[in-house]
Amino acid sequence: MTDLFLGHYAYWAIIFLLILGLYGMIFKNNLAKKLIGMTIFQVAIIMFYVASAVKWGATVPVLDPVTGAADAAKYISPLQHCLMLTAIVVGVATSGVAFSLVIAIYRRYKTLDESKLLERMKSS
Amino acid sequence: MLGYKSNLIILMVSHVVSPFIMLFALYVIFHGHYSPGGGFQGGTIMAASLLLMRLAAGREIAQLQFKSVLGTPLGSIGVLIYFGTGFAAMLSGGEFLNYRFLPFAGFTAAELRSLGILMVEIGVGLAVMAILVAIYDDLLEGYPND
Amino acid sequence: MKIINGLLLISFGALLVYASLGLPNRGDVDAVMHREKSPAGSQGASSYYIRNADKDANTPNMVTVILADYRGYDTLGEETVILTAGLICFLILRRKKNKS
Amino acid sequence: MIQNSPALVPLLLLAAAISIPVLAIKKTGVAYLVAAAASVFSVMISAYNMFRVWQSGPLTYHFGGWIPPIGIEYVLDPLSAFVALVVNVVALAVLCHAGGLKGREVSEKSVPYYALVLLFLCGANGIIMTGDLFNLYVFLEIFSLAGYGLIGIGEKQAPVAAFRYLIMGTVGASFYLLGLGFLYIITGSLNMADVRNILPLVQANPAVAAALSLMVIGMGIKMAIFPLHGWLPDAYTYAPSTTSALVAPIGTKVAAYVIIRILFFVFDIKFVSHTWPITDLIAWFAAIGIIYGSVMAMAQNEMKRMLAYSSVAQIGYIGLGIGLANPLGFIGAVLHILNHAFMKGALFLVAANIRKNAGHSDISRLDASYRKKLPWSMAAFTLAALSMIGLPPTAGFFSKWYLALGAIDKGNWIFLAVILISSLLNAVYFFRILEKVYLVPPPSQKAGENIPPETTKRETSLIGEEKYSLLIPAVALSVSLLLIGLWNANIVKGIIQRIIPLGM
Repeated sequence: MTDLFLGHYAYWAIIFLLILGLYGMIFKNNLAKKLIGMTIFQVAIIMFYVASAVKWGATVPVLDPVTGAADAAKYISPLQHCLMLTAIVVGVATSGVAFSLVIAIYRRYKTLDESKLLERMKSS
Repeated sequence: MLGYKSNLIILMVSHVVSPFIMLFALYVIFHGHYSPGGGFQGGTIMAASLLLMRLAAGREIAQLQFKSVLGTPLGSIGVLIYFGTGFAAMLSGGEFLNYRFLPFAGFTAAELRSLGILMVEIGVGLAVMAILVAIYDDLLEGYPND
Repeated sequence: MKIINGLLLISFGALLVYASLGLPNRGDVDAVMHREKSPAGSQGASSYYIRNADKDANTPNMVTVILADYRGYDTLGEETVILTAGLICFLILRRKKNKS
Repeated sequence: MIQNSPALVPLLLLAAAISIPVLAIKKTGVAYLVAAAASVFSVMISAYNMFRVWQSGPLTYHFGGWIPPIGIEYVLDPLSAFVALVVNVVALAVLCHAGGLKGREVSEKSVPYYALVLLFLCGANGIIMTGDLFNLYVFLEIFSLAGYGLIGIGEKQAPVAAFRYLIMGTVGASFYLLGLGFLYIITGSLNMADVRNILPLVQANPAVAAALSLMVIGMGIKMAIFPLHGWLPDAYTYAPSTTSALVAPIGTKVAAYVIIRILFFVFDIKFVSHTWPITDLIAWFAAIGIIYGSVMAMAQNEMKRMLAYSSVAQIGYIGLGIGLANPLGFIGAVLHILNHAFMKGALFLVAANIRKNAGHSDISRLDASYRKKLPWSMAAFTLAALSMIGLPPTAGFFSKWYLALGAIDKGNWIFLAVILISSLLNAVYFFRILEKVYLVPPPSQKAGENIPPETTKRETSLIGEEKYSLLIPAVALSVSLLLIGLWNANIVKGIIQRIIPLGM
């Protein structure tokens, strides 16, 4: 039981973050808050990948001339870090696009509140 | 522009700090082979230095440093560097992005790959820097100030 | 509607917790993804990268080698993503020149 | 260069897209030319790829020369080559049409607009051809980001629609990424073929089922399968005409293709239909979606909106074919990807023509004068509508035929009833338009002020005031529907039967 907990508590914390982000996206009325939820969600996924790359007793994936490269257990898995570099940039790009859309919406309707927005969309 | 007021101290500090940030960005890009770092990280830091000047001196003055018009074309050029590196390898007989086939004489395969990685990282750094600044400029320009 | 959304959220969490029970312990060196050979006998990618990155590309930083060489096409795609974002901001927000 | 041909289409589109901002820095007109040329070449190359695959079997391409579990590979089997060809042909038609529109709705921003169109296509091609699960995510992001941008440039309400699409689409892509994370931890590989080999050995793990569910839900959002379709109607309605005609046929089909890939080519058919029966779930939701989309389409007054809801219904057909998980259903689904891409392309192009001519696309304001003004467009519309309804010589009939056979094969009569009822509903909402166009007399001259003056002026010209570039793509797409219908046996025998996944 303790073993299970120690091996998984990081995943569970990340699952909490994922739910938090999804909650923000579904339940919040303000578009900017939805965006915050989206960012939390994406960052939680990045943390999930990075958390899974860990090996106990291993070092960062930069070749240490003393350790050598013969034993793969001496370095944490570099693949997830590389994938997440990509995912981070994707996240930045998405939030940039989202902000530009939010600004375009605000420019046209002068509000970011979803219910007000729907009203103004109908009236125009 | 959003009640912007010039503040001498901020301006001076940014003036002093900005070149050092740029230098550090170059270090991060070029030292990516040996320590954590590389194109993205360096490009972001470079963009941070440019954005610092935009925040401190105002967008109009900061145009002297980096024109907003340049953003998208420069980003394109950055991607083109990456693409061109891969394509050069493809033209000289290998697969796309197979740096071993890069047309430089007198290098071993591993060295060619190292060189290819460097070229690619420079392209990435350029693109990330230019696009981040361009996004910032566009977001600012689109701000509903009327 | 709110109740349905709440239930969906809870079931999402439950699914993830259920899935997480199947994951190997964090930091376990013997986890499948860290092995030399996958269960089907193919080369395990992660350990291959660790052992051969410096040999293949003369570069000690394994993440850089994966990023730009082994999986370089991903990085090209991902640079394209950020270029796309720049183009979209340009498309949506930049106003006509004669107006401003 | 020949051995590089599998990778050439996405690379060509990418190169064209990134060179547009540089080339068009002085003259903005260059942008369209580059886009059109790239599209023509992409059709040629993908046709060549299709030919090569048809002759010599699946092709693989290893980026950077690294063998698959290490590097990224492209896999061109008959399925991916076929879907790529369909996507590129539809895109070429839409781009020809866009030349006729002269970017009316995107005014001065044609440079980023056409660059984004090319990036959208590049993303679609990359998704279709890739054999690597993470590479798929990256290209999915290019594809969907470009889609958000292309939609967000439209009418006044467009940014709101695009924002909603962005939130839902990002959730979808993130779900996919999360599922991929679970899958990677369990299998230690990102390559589709490799994962397929490893999965049977680790299938008992609960994380595998969760990964499958997350990936399918994520792609289901992109595909707009019934309960996840919320973003689609607004997005298609408020987007510019070119975007609607591009995103509607391509966007959802690519996601459907990914679902097919994941369900049948990464996971095992037994696993997805028995151990963790997600295909049944897909089939039931798809069946509800077929009815729901058709009913909603009947209630709409705006043509683009009606077509959007009809898309929800048609996506349901594809989902149903996937969910049946038997060979006939699979054939129906793949054939419907082809048919629906062509039908929706033609219909949205006609909608664009109507919008350009009349300035609106309200169904209630249509009348027989539109048939006189736009005879060819209306003929194309009629043909495509008949195909949507599923009348025999047209293509739409055959995909429904295979789906019905699949439903019978599965012994599920409810699905059969759904297919038949929805055909009737389709007939109702399309004949509503056809009736107006062919039977309702135009309003007398008193109501003439409704018609913009520019359109009344040239009423005497031979083919109406349509330009050839506006006309030919729509007509060509709908005529090809007839041809697909006639040659459907060849397509099914020559291509689709070769790709029925193992064990189905």
